[in-house]
Parts: sequence; C-alpha cells; structure tokens
Amino acid sequence: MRTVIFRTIAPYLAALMVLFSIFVLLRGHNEPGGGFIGGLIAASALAIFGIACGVASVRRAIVFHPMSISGFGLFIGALAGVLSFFKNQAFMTSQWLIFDLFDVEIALSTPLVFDIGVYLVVVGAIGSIALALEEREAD
Amino acid sequence: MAGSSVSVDYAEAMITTPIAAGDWLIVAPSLITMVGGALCLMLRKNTDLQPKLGVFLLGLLVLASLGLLIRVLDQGVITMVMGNWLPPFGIAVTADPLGATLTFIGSVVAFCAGVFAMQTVSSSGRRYGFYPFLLLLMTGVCGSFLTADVFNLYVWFEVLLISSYGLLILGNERIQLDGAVKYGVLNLVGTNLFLIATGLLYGIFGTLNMADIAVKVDALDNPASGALATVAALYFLAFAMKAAAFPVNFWLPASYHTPNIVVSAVFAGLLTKVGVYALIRIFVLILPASLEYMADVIGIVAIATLITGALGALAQSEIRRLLGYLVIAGIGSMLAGLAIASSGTQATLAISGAIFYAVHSIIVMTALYMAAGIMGMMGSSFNLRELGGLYHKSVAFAGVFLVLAFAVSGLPPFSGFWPKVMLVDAAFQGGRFWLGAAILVSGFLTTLAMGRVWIYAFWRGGPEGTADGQSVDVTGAAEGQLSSGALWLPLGVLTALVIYFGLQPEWMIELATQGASSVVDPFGYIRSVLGEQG
Amino acid sequence: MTPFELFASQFLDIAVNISLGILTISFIVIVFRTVKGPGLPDRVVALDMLVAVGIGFIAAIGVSTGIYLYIDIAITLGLVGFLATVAFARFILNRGTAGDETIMDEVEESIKRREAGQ
Amino acid sequence: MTPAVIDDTTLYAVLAPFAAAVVAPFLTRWLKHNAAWPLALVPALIFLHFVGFIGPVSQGETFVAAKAWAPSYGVNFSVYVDGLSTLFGLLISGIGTFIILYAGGYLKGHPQQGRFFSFLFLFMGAMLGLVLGNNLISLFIFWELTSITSFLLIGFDHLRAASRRAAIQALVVTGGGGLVLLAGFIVIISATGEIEMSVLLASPDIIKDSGLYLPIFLLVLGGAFTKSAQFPFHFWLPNAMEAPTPVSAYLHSATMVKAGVYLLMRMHPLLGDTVLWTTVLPLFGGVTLLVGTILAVRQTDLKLMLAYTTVASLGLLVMLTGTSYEKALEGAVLYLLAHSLFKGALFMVAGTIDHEAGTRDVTKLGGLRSLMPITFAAACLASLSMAGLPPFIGFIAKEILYYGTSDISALGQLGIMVTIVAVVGNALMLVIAAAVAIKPFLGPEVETPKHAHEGPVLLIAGPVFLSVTGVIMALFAHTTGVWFIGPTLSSLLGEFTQIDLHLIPTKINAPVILSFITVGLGIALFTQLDRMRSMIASALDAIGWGPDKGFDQAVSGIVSLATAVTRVLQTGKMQTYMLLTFVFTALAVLLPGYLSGSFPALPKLPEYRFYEWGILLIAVLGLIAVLIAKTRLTAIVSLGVQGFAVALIFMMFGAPDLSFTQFMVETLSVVILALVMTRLNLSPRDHRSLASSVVTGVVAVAVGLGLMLTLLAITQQPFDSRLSEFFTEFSRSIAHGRNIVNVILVDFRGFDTLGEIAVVVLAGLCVLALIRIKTRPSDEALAKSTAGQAEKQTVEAR
Amino acid sequence: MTSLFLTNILMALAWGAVTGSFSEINLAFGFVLGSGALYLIREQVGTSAYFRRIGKAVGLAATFVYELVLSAWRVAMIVLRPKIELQPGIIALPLTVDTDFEITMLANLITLTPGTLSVDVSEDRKTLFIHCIDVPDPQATIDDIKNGFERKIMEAFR
Amino acid sequence: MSAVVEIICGLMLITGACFAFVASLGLMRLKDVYMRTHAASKAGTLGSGLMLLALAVEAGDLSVVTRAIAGVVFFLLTAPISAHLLAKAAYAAGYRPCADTKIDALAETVRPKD
Amino acid sequence: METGVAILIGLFFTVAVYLMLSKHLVRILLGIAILGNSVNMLIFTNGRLTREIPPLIPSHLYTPETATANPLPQALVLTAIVISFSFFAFLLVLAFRAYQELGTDEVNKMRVAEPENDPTPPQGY
Ligand code: NA
Ligand code: NA
Repeated sequence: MRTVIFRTIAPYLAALMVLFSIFVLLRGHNEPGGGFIGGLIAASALAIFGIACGVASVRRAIVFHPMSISGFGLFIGALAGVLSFFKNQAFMTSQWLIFDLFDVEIALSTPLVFDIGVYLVVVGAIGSIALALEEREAD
Repeated sequence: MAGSSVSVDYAEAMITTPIAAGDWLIVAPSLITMVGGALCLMLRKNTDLQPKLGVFLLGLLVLASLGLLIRVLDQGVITMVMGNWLPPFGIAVTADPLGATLTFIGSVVAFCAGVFAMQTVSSSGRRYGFYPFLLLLMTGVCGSFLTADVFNLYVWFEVLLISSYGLLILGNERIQLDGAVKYGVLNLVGTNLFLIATGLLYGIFGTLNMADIAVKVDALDNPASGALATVAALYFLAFAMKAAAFPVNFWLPASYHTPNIVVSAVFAGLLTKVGVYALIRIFVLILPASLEYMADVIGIVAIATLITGALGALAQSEIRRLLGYLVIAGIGSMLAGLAIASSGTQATLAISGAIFYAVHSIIVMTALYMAAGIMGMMGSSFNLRELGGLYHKSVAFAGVFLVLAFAVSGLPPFSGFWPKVMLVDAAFQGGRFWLGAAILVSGFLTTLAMGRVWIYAFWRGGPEGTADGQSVDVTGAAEGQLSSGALWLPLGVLTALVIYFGLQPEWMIELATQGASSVVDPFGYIRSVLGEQG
Repeated sequence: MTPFELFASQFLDIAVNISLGILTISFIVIVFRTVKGPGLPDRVVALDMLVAVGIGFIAAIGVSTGIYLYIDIAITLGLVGFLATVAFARFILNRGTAGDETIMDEVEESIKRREAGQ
Repeated sequence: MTPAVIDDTTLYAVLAPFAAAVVAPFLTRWLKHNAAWPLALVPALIFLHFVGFIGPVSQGETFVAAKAWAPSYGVNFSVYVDGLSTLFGLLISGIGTFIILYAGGYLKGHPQQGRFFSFLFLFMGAMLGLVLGNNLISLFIFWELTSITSFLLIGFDHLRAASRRAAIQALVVTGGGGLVLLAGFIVIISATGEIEMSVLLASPDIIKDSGLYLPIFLLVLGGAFTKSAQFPFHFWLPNAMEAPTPVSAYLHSATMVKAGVYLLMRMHPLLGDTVLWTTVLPLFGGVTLLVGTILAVRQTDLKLMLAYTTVASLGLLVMLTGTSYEKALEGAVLYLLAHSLFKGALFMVAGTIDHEAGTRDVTKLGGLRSLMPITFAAACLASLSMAGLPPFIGFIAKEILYYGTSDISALGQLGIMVTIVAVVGNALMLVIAAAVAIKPFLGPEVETPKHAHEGPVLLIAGPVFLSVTGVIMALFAHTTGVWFIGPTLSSLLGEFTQIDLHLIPTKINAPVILSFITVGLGIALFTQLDRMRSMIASALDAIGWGPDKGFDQAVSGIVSLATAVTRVLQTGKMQTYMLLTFVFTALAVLLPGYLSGSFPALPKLPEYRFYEWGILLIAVLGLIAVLIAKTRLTAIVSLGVQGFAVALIFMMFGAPDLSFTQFMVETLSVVILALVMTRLNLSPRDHRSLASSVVTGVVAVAVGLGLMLTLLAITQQPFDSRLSEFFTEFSRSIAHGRNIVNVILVDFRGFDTLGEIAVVVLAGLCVLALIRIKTRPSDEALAKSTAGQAEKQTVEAR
Repeated sequence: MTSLFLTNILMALAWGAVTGSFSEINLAFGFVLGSGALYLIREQVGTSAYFRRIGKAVGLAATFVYELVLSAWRVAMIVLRPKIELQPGIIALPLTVDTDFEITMLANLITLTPGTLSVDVSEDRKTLFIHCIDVPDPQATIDDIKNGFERKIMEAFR
Repeated sequence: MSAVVEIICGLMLITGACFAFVASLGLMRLKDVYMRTHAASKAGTLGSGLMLLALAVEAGDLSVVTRAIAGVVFFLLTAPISAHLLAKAAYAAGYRPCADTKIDALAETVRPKD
Repeated sequence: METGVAILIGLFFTVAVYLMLSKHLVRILLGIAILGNSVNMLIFTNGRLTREIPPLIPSHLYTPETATANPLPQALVLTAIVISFSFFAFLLVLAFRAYQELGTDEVNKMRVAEPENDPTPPQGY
C-alpha cells in the first residue's frame, strides 16, 4: 500500500508487535499466552510489515525463508524432548535449570525450548502464508 | 503452601523408574520422521540433497520400526508415557503387536515410495516439500498406530491428513485441484466427526487414555446404550469415512488418481488402513459392546463396500481409478473382519485376518500404483483403451504386474490369499455366511477387473483398434526414466514381499494373530499402559 | 469494611454490569451495521468497531473477575484488529482499482445514492 | 487303514517341476529346442518315483508326508498317496514327459519357447500338488494354480483377440469355480474341524453328519463342474484350444480338466452315494456327454472336434461317478485312464498334422497316410481305443462301464437312462474318432498350405508311446486292473477292493450287446457325418445362443451393471457426497440415542447474566448474518462476528488462553479469507430449490439437534475430573508453571502439541506449494478453453 | 539523544544491582531516579536539548490525548443529536512539513482531532487531503491545522 | 485508597462504554463510510482505551499499567492509520461520499472511475 | 450452566451443516469455519462449564485457591483450534486455486477428476 503514512509507521508497529509477541511467549508458562499466541502476533507483525513496505523487505528483514524458520521450530521442538534420553527418562520429560541471576529467578527448561519451537513454527508457517498471499495480491 | 519451594512426592505424579533405552524405539518412528521432516524442510532449496536425505531417513525409519517390532515380539506390549507422567495423565504411547506390525509394514512401504519418488518427483515437487510431506505423513501414520490416547490419535490423524493434502496438490494440475477439493472437504468432515466423538467420549469418562477408557467402559452396566452408543456410531462413521467404506467413500475415487503416481501409491497403501486400524483399535479394544451392537450394520457396510468397490473397478477404463476402487474393495474385507469379530470365539481369527489383509493391502496396493505409474510411462497413458503391447515391452514387468494382479484378487499363492481364507473361515464359523460369500464374490470380480487390465494393456498388441495378431511398438513419453533403478527396486521389493507372504505366510499369520489377540484380549495392553492398577 | 469501601465496591460491580450492558447493546448495533453495509468499507469500519467493543468487553470482564491479565488479550485483540482493518483496506483498494465486480456494484450503488441526494 | 508316514521325497517330487520352471528359460536359451531332452528328465524321474508306489498301493497301503507351511493356521504342505493319487501322479508325470518333448519340437525356434516350458512345468507342479494334496487349503492353492497357469498357456498367443478371450474365459470360469470350491472347503473345515483329507476320509460320514452336507455338496460341485467343463460351463474348454497343441493335449484333455473328476472321485467316500449325488451328477454328466458329442460332430477343426469329445468324456466320467455303483465306478476309472492315453495322443497327432500340413481343418485334409506313416499309425491306435474297439484299453473301459450301468438290479431307472445316454454318446465318439483318424489320412492326397512331412522324433514320440501304451495295457488287462484300476477304485469306494480285469469278455452278456449296438450305431452315423454336421449347424444357428455367447453377454452385462452402479454411487457431484455424509451423520447422532431412549428432557435454562445472554445472542446474530449474507464480504465479516462471540463465550467460562487464541485465529481467518476470496465469487443467492432447501435444512437441523441432545445428556451426568485435578495439583510444584493450560500444552500433553505444530508447518508448506507451483502450460491451455470468467480475471491480475 | 537514553537505562540497572532487586517497579524507579540525576548534570553532558525535547514530546502526546478526547466528545455530540445535519467535505491542506515521519505524525494528529480525518497524501507529498465531518468554512480549518499541529510537530522534531 | 481506585475504575468503565456506544450509534446513524470512520476512529478508540486503562487502574500493578499504557499508545498510533487506510481505499475504489458532501478536493486530483 | 451453550452449539452445528451443503465452495468454506467453532465449543462444554475462574495459579500459591475452570478441555480445544485454523487456511487457498484453474466455484461443476462424459469402460477382448 503505497501510502507514506502507513509505510512510515508500520515498521515501528511491527517492531512493537514482535516485542510484545516475545513477551507473550516467555510468560506463557505462568500467565495466558505462550508460543502459539506469541507466534501469531509475530506473524501478524510480519503481515503488517509486508503490506506496508512490500514483501521483499520483510524477506530481507527475516533473513531466512519463513518455511525454514518453521522447519527449525519443529526441529528444536521435537529435539527438546530428546534431552531426557540421557537421563533415562521418557520422551519429553521436562528438564529444568533454575538459577538466580541478580536475585531474579531464571528458569531455563525444555518446555521453554519447546514453546519457542512452537513460536517459530507459527511465525514461519503463518508468516509464510501471509507473505505468499500478499505477494500474489501484489502481482 | 505459599513460599518459594514446596516438597513434592514425585512418585505420585511421575514414573520414577528409569526408562530402558530400548523403549525409546516406541517414539523413534515419530521422532525420526518429524526431526527428519523438519531437517528436509530447512534444506528445501537443496533439491539434490533432499531425495538422498529423505531416503536415508526413511531407511532409518524402517530399521527403527523393525527394532520396535522385534522388541515387542520379544517383550510383549511396551509403553512409554510422554513426559514420564503417570498414566492415564500423560499421553501413553504403546506398541502392541498390532501397532508395531503396521508401523513396520508402513515404514517399508514409505521407504519404497521414497525411493520411487527419486525418479518420479520433479525438482519443483521436491522444492515444495515432497520429502517433508512424506516424512511427516509417516509421523502421522506411525503416531496413529502407536498412540494409546484418543485425542493424540486425532492429532496424528490430522498430521497425516494435512501431509496428504500437501502431497495431493503437489503439482497444482487442474485435476489435482479438483480432486483435492473433494478429498479435502470430505476428509475434514471425517476428522471433525472423529473429534466430536472424542470430545463426547471425554465428556462421558473424563479421560482420554484408551486403556483407561476400556477399563471404565468395562465397568458400565450397559455399555452399548446411551450417549456412548452415539459416540460409537460417530466413531464408526468417522473412521469409515477415513477407511473409505461404503457409502462414505466418495472422496477416494474422486481424488486418488489425481496426484503424482507415487503419492497415489502411498495413499493407497497407508491412508485408508489407518482408518481401519482405528476402527479395530476403538471398537475391539475400547468399545467391544458397541461392536456387538453394531455388528450387523458393520457387516452390511462391509458387504456393500466389497461389492461396490469391485464393481467400481470393473467400471473403469483408467487404471489409476480402477486401482482406487480396489483399495475400497479391500477395505470391505477388513471391515468384514471387524463385523465377524463382534462375537464368538472366532474374533481372534477374524481380526488377525483383517490385520493380515491390511498388511497385504498396504503392500500390494502401493506396488500396484507404482506398476500403474510404470505402465503410464511405458504407454503414455493410463487409459485401458490407449494402452497395449506392454507384454512385449518388458516381460519381467508384465510378470510383476501379473503377480500383483493375482495377489490383489486374492488368488494363491500370493499374499492376498491367506487373509481371505482366514476371513472367510472366520465368517463361516461365526455364521456370517453372507460376509464370506461377499469376500469371495468381490475377489471374483476383482479377478475379472484385473484380468481385463492384463489382456488390454499387456497382451493386446497395441492400443484399442490394433489389428488382430499385430503388435505395435509402443514408445512412452517418459521412456527415458524407465531405466532408473529407483523405479524397479521398490517395485521389486514390494512384489517380493507379496510373493514371500504368499509362499511363507506363517510369520505374518503369527504376527497378525498376536496383533489380534492384543486387542481382542486387552488385558496385556491395559496392564502395559496402566501398570498394576489396570 | 467502611461504608465508603462498601459503596465503592458495589459501585464498581454496578459499573461493570452497566458497561457490559452498554457494550452488549453496542455490539448488537454494530452487528446490524455489519450486515446492512451497504458497502464493504462500511462493514470493515463496523468490524473495527467490533474489535474496540471486544476490547472493552475484555477489560470489563477483567475488572469483574479480578484477572488483570486479560489486558494482554485486549491488547492482542487490538493488534490483530488493526491487521484486519489493514488487510481489508488493502483488499478494497486492490479490488476496487482492479474493477472487481462486487465492489463495482457497491460503488455504483453509492453513486446512485449520491445522485438520489442521500 | 491309517496312512503310513513316508519321507519327504514325494513332497520334493511335487516341488521339482517348480524348480524346473525356473531353470527352463535359461536352459532353453542355451540349448534351444533340444532343452526338451534334459527337461523331460524331470517328469520322467517323477514318474519313476510314482512307479515305486504302485506295488504297495495295490496292496491297499496309503501314505502321507507333510511339512509345516502355516502351522498357526493349520495349513501343511502335505501329500496323501493312495490308488487315485498314484494313478493321477503317473498320468501327469508320464504324459508330461512326452508333452515336454513334444513342446520341444512343436515350438522349435519360437522366441518364447523357454517361457512356454516354464508355464508347462508350473502347471505340472500345480497339478501334482492338486492330486496329491492332503491338506484342503494347500490342495486348493494348487487347484487355483492350475487355473492360473492354464490362463497363461491359453493366452500364449496373446496378440490374437480369440486367445485373449479364451484365456480370460477359462480364468473366469475355472477361477470363479475355484472360489466356490474354496467356500466349500472352508465350510468343511469349519463344520468338521478337520483340514486333512486323509483324516476326513478316515471317518467317511463326517460331512454327511455335519448338517452342512447340502452347502458343501453344492459348493464342491461348483468347483468340480467348472473345472471339468460340465454343462453349462463346458464352453470354455473348446475355446481353450486357442492354446498351442501341447497345452491342449496336456491340460485340456489328459490332466487339468480331469481335476474336477478327480475331486469328485476323491470326495466320493465323503459326499457320494446320496440321493442328491446320484441325481445331480448323472443328470449333468449325461447332458454334458450328449451336448459334447453333438457339438463335436458339428466341428471341422481337428482340435475342436477333439475338445468337444473331451467335454463329452468328462460328462461320461461325471455321470459314471454319479451312479455311486461299484461297477460303474470301475468303468469310470478305466475310462479315465483310457481317455488320458488316447486323447493325449490324438491331440498330439492333430498338432503334428497342423504343424506339418499347416491346417487342422478336417475338410481340407486327406491322404496324409503315406506322407506321415508313423503319425497315421499312432492316430489309428488311439482312435480305435477311443472308439472302444478291442484290443484297446478303451474297449475294456466301455465294456466295464456298460456292465456297470446296465445293472438294472442295482441302479434301476437310473441305469437305463445312463446306459442309453452312454450308448448314444459312445457311438458319436466313435464317429469323431473315425473322422479324426481316418479322414486326414485316407482318401486322395489334398493340397495343404504346407507340404506335409513326417514330424521329427520329438513330435512323434508322444503319440506313439501313448497309443501303444493303450494297447499294452489292454493286452495285460489283469495287471492293469491290479496295479491301477483296483487301487483307484479302492480310493473311490473308501475301502480296499481288488478286481480282476480281462480283455476278452468271458461271456456274451448285456455289455457286449451294447458294445455291438454302439459300434453299429457309430458306423451308421459316420456315413451320415456330413449330413449330421449340417443339420446340427442349422439347428444351432436356429437357436442362435449358447453359453459361449452368454459368457460374453454376462461379462459385458457385469461391466455395464458395474458402470451403472458406479455412476449412481459416484456421481462426481460433491454436493451429493456432502449430503449423504451428513445424512449418515444425522443418523449416527440421532438413531442410537433414540433407540436407547437416552435423550434427556430439555433441562431448565441456567441463570446467565444479561450480558452473557447478550453474548449468546451476538453469536446467534452472527450465525444468521452468515447464513443470509448475499455477498461474500458480508459473509466474511459476519463470520468474524460469530467468531468473536465464541471467543467471548470462552472468556465467559474462564478460558483466557482459549479466548486469546480464538480472537487471534478468528481475526486472521477473516483476514486470510478476505485476501483469498478476492476473486472468489459468492453468488448473491444460495440457489437452492425449495426441495433442496428443505432437505438440506432438515439434515442440518437433525445433525444439530442430535449433537445438542447428546451433549445435554452427557453434561447432565456427573463428571470425572481426575485428570484435571492431577494437572492442577502438579502444574506448579513439578512442572513449574502457573498457567495450567499452558503447562498441559507444553508438558503434560506436549506430545499433542508436537503433532499440532507439525500440522501448522505442513499447512504453511501446503499453501506455499499451492500458490507457488506453476500450473503446467498444457493444463493452462486447457483451463483457458473451459474456464471463461475466471480466466479473464486471472489475466487481469497478472 | 540515544546515548543519553542508554545511559539512563544503565543507571536504572545499576540501581537494581545496588538495591538487590530487579523487579519491574524497582527498575522503573531507578529509571526515574536516573533521569533526575542526569537532569542535574544536564549542562555537563551538554544535552539540555534532550530534556527539552522530552518535554515537547510529552506535550505533543498530551495534545494527542486531549484532542482525541475532544474529538470523541464532538462525535458523541453529533451522533446524539436528534437530527444530524452536517456539511461534510474533503479539503486539501498544503504541507510545509516534508519528512515522512512528520507527515505521518501530522496526518495521524489530524485524524485524531475533532471532525477531521486524513484520507490521502498527494503523490508529490505537498498536499494532504482531509475529510471533515462538518466543514462550513474550509479555509478556517486549514489555517487551524497549519498553525496548530504542524507548528507543534516542527517544534518537537526539528 | 483502593475504594477510590474502584470508583475511578468504575467511572472509567462506564465512560469508556458510553463512548463505545456512541461510536456504534455513529456507525448506525451517520450517512457514509467516511463519516462513520470518524466515529469509529475517535469515540471507539477512546472508549476501548479508557476501559483498558480502567482495568490497569484496578489492577494497580505497575507492569499491568505499563502494558495498558503501551496498549493505549498502540491504539492511538493505529486508530488514525486504519481510518486513513480505509478512507483512502474506499475513495480510491470509487465509493462516493454522501450527497451532503459539497467540497471534494480529492475529486480534482484522483478521479475515480465512473 | 451447560444448557444454554449446548443449545447454541446445536445451532452452530445446524448452520455449519446447512452452509456446507451448499454447492458454492465459498459457503462450504464458511460452513467449515463455523463447524470448527462448533466442535471446539462442544469439546469445551464436555469438560463442563464453570463461570469465569481461569485455571491459573496465583504467584504466591502452589495450587489455585478455589476451583477453577477445567483446564484440560481448554488445552484440547487450543490444539483443535490451531489445527482447524491450519486446515481452514489450506482449504481457503485451495478453493481459491481451484476457482482460478477450474473456472467455477460451484462444486458440482468441478468435474475434471471425474468428468461428466466419462466414457464407458472398454468391452471386448
Ligand atoms: Na498457551
Ligand atoms: Na482501531
């Protein structure tokens, strides 16, 4: 959409949305949210960015093909559950690494990795759909 | 309980005994295909590497599923609960002889398809995901065969369904799009019915674990009535759609002939059988009372499927469509097994017949579609009017086709014969003579249909109108591909299996019997999943 | 609890209910516009409003249940609502300039209305 | 008498031809047609193996050998050696030896000779497996295998439509009959619990007592009659003459077609000697005999004449077997042996004539005796045997069978009928025998397409040997009786029987008179051969229909029926598919609940708050809006309305995550809808006829109602919330998460989510493939020709 | 300006470290304290413009909100009238501001103000087309905007 | 303290709801899409923003307040953009303003198809 | 609590099925979208309904203070929503492509895979 007003503001909006999406992703374990919703928000951001500034600039911005990102998400999502193999536990048994950093409890865990996988899958797949459609629309 | 820490007895929530590394074989099929599919997807632009990686991964899958099968035969039913949560709270994945057998056979077929596709799938097909689709299809298939959780079964159904969509439209030809619309919408309705039934089942029992449900159903006074009866009917309808049983099989003849032939081959081999598997799993293991209640309906459906499927095959002039109907007719046999299994002592025989038939059908239908693909390459057509002279073209191939044709018709000494005998035997023992007769009549019609294909495409000297006694030299458009071993190796392997299971059925009968016993008498299954509480 | 606190809490309850009521009515009014149109842009504006009212709904329910985290849902709804509006605008622009049949019909209607002095 | 268990040699004897089948093509590539010599050693050795059984078997001994095949299903690869199977084994391997040699000469230089040998060996093995088979299932496997190999051999000359037709005909008739037989066997197995023939034979009344005699009888008969070409299934056999002559000689006269007779004889102790048996078998056998001989007279083709007499002979055998009378059965056994010898020889003679003279049309042949003296001699011997003249085995056979049938004291009315039929049939067979053996050789020399020579040794060895055997066996009638006929008869009767056989009748009695009548009638008829031929021809033309034509009509009828049925079921119209699907859905949700009376009375409406009612109302409004939307855009936006309402409902019942997701997904759905539906037309009206509206409406309401009632019924029951309690309890303490739903998603039931993200990935990939892969140009061109409006729009957009 | 902002954030983090708590409130508190501290040394760091700008921007935001409230109120009044009689129109506003950012800000502000809505910017970016819900006197509206928002924007961002 | 907050919150809720209502009423009563856009983008945004802030005020948690403010800022940023995009698109597509619209400066530069 | 929603769900199913029985692909798609919502609500309701108390654990506790809404059906529905959304997206694009290539949105007129004038199978040998 060739309008200066939208084009100018869209990147900021998109950045804001991506930020928000990561926030939603990270706190999903404790509050409403999580990888899927976060991913949808991020994909929406990509869509807005794409509509405003063209698909090419989005593709440049995210470096990898969205489907590769999606594939990577699935990859780490599936592998996150394999860690438990080395502890003689069943597939997808969660592994937690909880420590304090400056008095803030940091919890790294396989469910988190898994949720990040979900996030990437959604961003990639839905983003890919949105971009592909947008590209077609722009034909 | 406030505070930063709380003391928890982990044993109340989790399995605390260490899991043997070998038990990981249960998830290995899903894991290999999923991680591999993801990997292929990440490398999607490297269209040269894709086939090699894909075939390697599928080979790995075959090994893993073989390992699993051996372990199951060795140790009995084995279970792994995802996340180590106690069953029925965590999702249990359980390999019993039934699931493990089908997983193994399915993997073999997928491997063969992967090899075949090296030759038939174009680089654009690879780029847009043939191997990821195939691998993830196998995730869905293996997941369905091995899961012990109804909702999880739904999820894997969806995985294999969406993969099949992808494979179906790969190429974007008009006919594919048409086929995909019907396939897509009708199958979606099917899975939604499945989901509805699962939702209702959860509403009734508050649990999703199959073994847990089986225990609860068993405890009911009247397990074939009330809302549970509706649930059973919905499950039957949903899986009958998946299995392409009459009269909800429209989607199959409308779509199976449209994609790349290797895709049809995989579909024909695997997809409908997952539906049959689910019917067996749900009805024999979980809802035996409903099975008894619905046996007549299932029997009628089976007969109609057997006959209409075979008649459909006779009505075709396009070999791929003809084969589609044969897939349907085969489903009728398996459903007959289910109907026969509803009561009496022959349940194990009937179900083992159905399992053996499923195995046979997986192999033979895949092989037949591959053969059809080669016929198309040789004769530049899939139409019986335009084909001819293939016998002269390659006697070896003609032989392979003939073996497959006899096998699919259930003639000895090939793989289709034994399950047919077992099913007819069980039908007669159970007093369901019509079912036995229908199986035989369907086999007869199939023989006729395949005989027609043979005389037109192979024995006739050329296309329709070729002078009597004359032979026309046919040169297919895709002739160049025919020298590729990627076409012949998988076809050869599958045909060899067809012959092997025909000549040496003992192993398969034994396997099928064990598989049948594990659902007919679910004690071992339930104990494996729920432990001592079961 | 002091009487004032009691009053405040009762007031809040009532306020929540009143606002939910108002929002419900608004919602229905908007649905009416959505159906009536007459043009696609009218419907999109209605959808945009629907999102706004939805946000209000969430906020009010959040207050009434004391689950403040609903705020994130509200924000997210705002985000995707914006996306929807943008996409529809894009759609109207593209199809309109491409001479899409349905849109052209609506445009003609708008011209007729204008000529009819409405 | 319990069979003795022997070693596995006999099993290997059955398997040996299969091994030869594998070797044959290679050997033929190497030795050309001379491969016949080493290959013929295989059946010769098998023959010798069976010769070894003659002695003990004639003492009434029987043997079994078995190897486990599919033990968990009770199937063994097992053989049962008694008189009957020994006789058949000897015939199969003995005639087989000469057939292999004959094929070596007959197909000399043929590019596919090796394959031909293979097929012959496959058949030989199958046939041996059949006649020796003890296990019903393995017997059946070999039974079907003979059909399959016969199919391949009949269609050997596959470029000709007639061959193809004959092959498929044989496959359909014998293969189909095989399925009936299979049913019969399985009924036997399930009725008796026994699967081994030897065990069944040990208690002969087991089937008659089972209560399932009638179905078993009919089913076994179905198999036997089709295989042995009994009327009305006789038509496939003459058509099978499309096969090369060695095949006709071997399969379609000497061995395979006798499989049906073999089966009847084998099961005679089990099924025979009942009213049903002695009525049905003689009836069909007699009709077949007459039909076969009459039709044989009609023919001018040597092979066809012989083929129809084969039909007739099979009819005779069935008729005799059907009497269940010892003497008649003895005649049957004798005739079976005689027929195999003379018919095999005659076919080979016919083939040799065809091979050397270039035609088999009896009207175009004559005076070959000086050119082909040895062949002529063999022909004479064989046809005299066929004619039933002394001193040939055929003569003894006829004597004994007349002896049996004319025993009115034993058979009564049946005997008279059978005898008359037998006399007429035999007379006509004499006519054919004369026609085949005399006409081509005697008279003046006729110009033939090829200049005739005596055939090579490979071609004449067979006919000479077989026809001479016919004489020798007759000359040593007593030995023949002791070695072959007695033991075989024992098998038929189910008890050890010894017989005393003579070439020359000891006194002038009824059989001798009947023989004279037969010969006289035959000679009389032979003089009228040409007249008879034209009479029968015109009679058949007048009828204008026969089972052969009927076969074509049946096949095309089945295909047409199939086409019609399939068109009705598979309309190609998706709307029909959907309608039926939902009709069944409606049945599934309504019927069980209705039948079990589990639908609840409508419970009282709950006390929702007014805004909650408002949300429900909005959902309803949204639905209605979608339903009545006249343009796609209204519909899309209305869809958003109902979606939002659903999200609010989730929120109303404490599901923030769901609501969250629903809002997002619903909006994105609407967005994608809008983007995609750009060019999709939503017609202003739904275009449903009133009837269609009513039907679809009723179906829709039924589905909705059924699910609603089911849901109400379920939710009124108490709920087991064990799972959720577990999740709630351990969500934070073990899984470290306060959002229980999210913990379920990523931990407790993370495996579901893993599948779910696979779905998402795949959906993305699918859409990409849909959008990106370019349609092939050829298809695009096609699309342009049919797609009017859409094409215009596509072009515009590009 | 950016570096100062970063400095401020660093100071907030330092505050968190010193007080031993990284809770959101504490960090925000640290940020406020930090900016106060920076204000103290504004001449030394030589960027009093930073604070002036912040002031202006906050002012602009306040205007934003204020105009929005006003505008909403106007709309409410219009809508609630028993009989709506308006003279809507689309007017052309010649632009002085020329950067993308400024045009965008201006257009958005205009939209949020009573009765006006930016419809389009001309291709040469010299004219802004504005839809007014009630425009008896177009020129007055144009003057209002040029003297109001446009000036404020130029003050805040130049 | 909390009582005051509750009252403020309640007032904000009602006010916000009222604005939303007014906006929907505007949607109903105003004549063309351009005028309706005014109502939605102003009264609607204000309404939803107020209610969002009401929730934040009631929550009293700084992080919630921060997010609420961020959300409101987002609305403030997006509302004019959506209004602008919609109006522009509608105009470009050719939707005519209602008959009362006397001045149409755009019509001189962009002449939509007739 | 469930009655009202159950009735609504029945209505949802009715509308979904009615739309899916249209011959226009677009309406079928709308039906599919509504069907997805119906099924999701059905599952949700099957887990029984509780008003407004989400299954979240307050940060100072280890289990919720009061009984909450049933979390499991929520998780199931979440999975189902995502899946049905994926399918919906696919089918939409598929419908669009089919319309583009086949030139019709009437499903009964989509007869490429099963042509109307399908020749009868060959007869003879
Ligand atoms: Na979540
Ligand atoms: Na907005």
